[in-house]
Amino acid sequence: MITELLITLAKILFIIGVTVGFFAPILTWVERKQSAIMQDRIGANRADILGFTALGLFHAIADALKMFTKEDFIPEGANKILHTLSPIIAVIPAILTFAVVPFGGVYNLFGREVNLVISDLDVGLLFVFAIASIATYGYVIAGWSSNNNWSLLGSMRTASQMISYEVTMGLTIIGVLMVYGSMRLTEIGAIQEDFSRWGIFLQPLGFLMFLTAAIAENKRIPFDNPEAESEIVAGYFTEYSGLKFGMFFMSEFIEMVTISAIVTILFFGAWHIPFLTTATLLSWFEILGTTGANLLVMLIHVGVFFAKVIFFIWMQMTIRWTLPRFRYDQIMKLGWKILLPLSLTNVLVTGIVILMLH
Amino acid sequence: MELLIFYPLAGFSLMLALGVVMNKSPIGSALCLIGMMLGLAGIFALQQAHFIAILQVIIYAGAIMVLFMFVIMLLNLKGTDTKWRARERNTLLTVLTTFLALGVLYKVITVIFEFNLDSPAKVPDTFGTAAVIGETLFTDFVLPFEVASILLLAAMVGAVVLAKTKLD
Amino acid sequence: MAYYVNRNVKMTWWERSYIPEILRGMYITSRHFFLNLFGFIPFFLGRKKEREIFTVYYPEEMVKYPPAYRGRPVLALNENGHPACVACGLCEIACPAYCIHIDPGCNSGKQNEIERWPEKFDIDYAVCIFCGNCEEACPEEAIFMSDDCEISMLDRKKMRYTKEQLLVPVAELKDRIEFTRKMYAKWNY
Amino acid sequence: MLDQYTGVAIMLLMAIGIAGGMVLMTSILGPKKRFADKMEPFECGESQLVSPRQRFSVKFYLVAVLFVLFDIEAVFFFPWAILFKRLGVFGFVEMLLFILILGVGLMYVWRRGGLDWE
Repeated sequence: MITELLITLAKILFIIGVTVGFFAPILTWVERKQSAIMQDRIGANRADILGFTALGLFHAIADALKMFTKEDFIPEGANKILHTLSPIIAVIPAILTFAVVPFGGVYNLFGREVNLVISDLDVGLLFVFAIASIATYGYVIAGWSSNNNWSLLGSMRTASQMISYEVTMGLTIIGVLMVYGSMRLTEIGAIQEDFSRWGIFLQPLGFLMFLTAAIAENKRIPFDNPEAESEIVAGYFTEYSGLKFGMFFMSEFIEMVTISAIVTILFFGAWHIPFLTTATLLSWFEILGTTGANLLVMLIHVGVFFAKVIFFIWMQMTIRWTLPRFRYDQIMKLGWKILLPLSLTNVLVTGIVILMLH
Repeated sequence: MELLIFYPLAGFSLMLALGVVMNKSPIGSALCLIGMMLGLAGIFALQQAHFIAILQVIIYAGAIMVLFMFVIMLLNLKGTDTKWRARERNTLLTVLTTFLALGVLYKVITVIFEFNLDSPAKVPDTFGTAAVIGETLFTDFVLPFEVASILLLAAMVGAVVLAKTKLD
Repeated sequence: MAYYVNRNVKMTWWERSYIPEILRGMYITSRHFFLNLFGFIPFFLGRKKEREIFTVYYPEEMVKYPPAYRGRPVLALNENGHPACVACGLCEIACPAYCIHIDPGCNSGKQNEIERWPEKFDIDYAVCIFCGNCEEACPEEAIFMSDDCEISMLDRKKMRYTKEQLLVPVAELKDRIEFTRKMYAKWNY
Repeated sequence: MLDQYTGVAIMLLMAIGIAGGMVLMTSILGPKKRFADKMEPFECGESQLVSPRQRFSVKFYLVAVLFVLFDIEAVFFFPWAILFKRLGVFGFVEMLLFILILGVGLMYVWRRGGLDWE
């Protein structure tokens, strides 16, 4: 019992360390640096410690320090409690989603089965959606409580965009669930050990639609109408400063990692390397003993998983710096009139194909 | 062990439920209601109803409360409205709700005493999972399932008729 | 040179899905990304790196501004080491932002070289709008817009430049002087 | 069965701790300088002309209602999808009916302009 708890705790600390401690600060740097490289600029490289700039990596530290020491500003007429509460409501779901995301398979370490997921829930994928639906409140309340016209416009846009794409996001992965017959993310990952059963081959349309809906749900460019700087200043977080402002960004970046992880698990073979089953890998390192081989394979799998995640983060960044922002009615049209009927059709077509094959 | 988790959760839910009624500002009430729904979902999960717990979060806390939030934000009720205050002293309503609450409490207490609490029912490991619920829903309860779709259709038509009617 | 965009193009179903265009756009941006990211490899292999990009890495690299650029106004210091300015005050009047302040110095009869010169000549760059009216108004070719635009600083008081800070030898302003002669001659000043 | 939620519970507590700690830190560490002009809500340098506490267009409400309805529909899909191979043709026809009935609803909403944004 105690060992189980300790293992769970270690996994939680690892995940929180990776998301909050590594990805969230690093992605602020990546976003600037990648856009700079893409647009033939040098980009962030001014912050230095003793003249040493480390490619501008210290900007992440400088940003964090600056945000901590900024004034916590609450405008007049704003609801103080809700204004303070909303960034908390926005961040918690972003972190909590990772509780069901597996980052490796099951390994036999020191005579004990270690499953590299914090909570192996039976309703894993639904848990992700449930948590995502709670995240809406953080943004809506943020705009509403600020007593600012821009914020209110932003929060109305956020609310209708997020709820529209929540439905679509749910319906686009029905096809995947039909193919794999499970909602448990660990099971879906384990099935994809077989390269021919990767989700991208079985559900290419589902992948495209899910990625679109997920980016829209995360409110990133090209779907960043809720925070459109050039239209409504910064939308729902116009009146936020300091770390409260940073927390909205943090949740956006963590959600980006979440999306990449879910896409990897559902469509790109999770932690598996194509054509290399876990058994093959284990047989290669047989000399190291059971625990040693398992440990090595575990490290390889976690590395592969995060490499895939990083690839999808890179892809989202590329999309963000390539495509212009959609108009508001275009976003709603895409969600309700194109993705929704298309995903229903996808469900029917998948059903027919599966029935024919059986 | 289960009781150790149940009582804080139940207390949390009850406190938030009280918060819904006592709160002066409508949006505060709505937030309390969301918190209560989440607490309820926790209790469902404790009773091994995993699928229902998740549905509680998705449908009630995630969807229906968004609707409530929209209504509050659209109407933008002020925290201390004069009409709102006037309702506080409606004696008939107070008496009626008190009787109703007492009736419900009586029923709850009698139901509790009917059950034998010493030996809780044993449930299989798969109890409450999505697969098991789906199995019953799509074989034994096909007709209610299809009727539900017609109900949803009616609601959809109703919403559009209400929202799209031109007043002039 | 106006050209018209035909907005009535009938797009095929595949084009209307925008997927090929999105992929094309992403191809272009990611090509730039990888070229710039790994473009230094030929440099290590002994080949000279050829940059195909237009941007300039600003603080390390500077561009030469064209002579028509209007940077901060400066005073010309002629070959004899005197300011060319005669303190006539035309630029002070022409200035729409009132940022020029001149105290004229008079010839007491002893100096034969110059008749009038500015005792004090201040320009407050915190106020200046870089319109170039002073240059246009100057009858003596004494005040010129330079190509220097890096005048940001933390203290507003320090942005008020005195005569000594403003003086720049004529030789450095040759391009601009020629440009103004051409421009203002054309307009028959 | 219960212990699978332990991780979620610990993670929730940790997330609350992180988020709450961040808000606390920023409110303690930052300077506090209040004056009237600064505390005004941002409106591009102008004073606020209209209060944001106004009634909003009803079309946002329609989106919310449609969202609730479709969310309930989507929830029915999930258990069906994971059981699809076991239910076979019967399950498919069942869901076809469901989708058709809701498709009629969607078409009605579409034709009445419920999904249009100007």
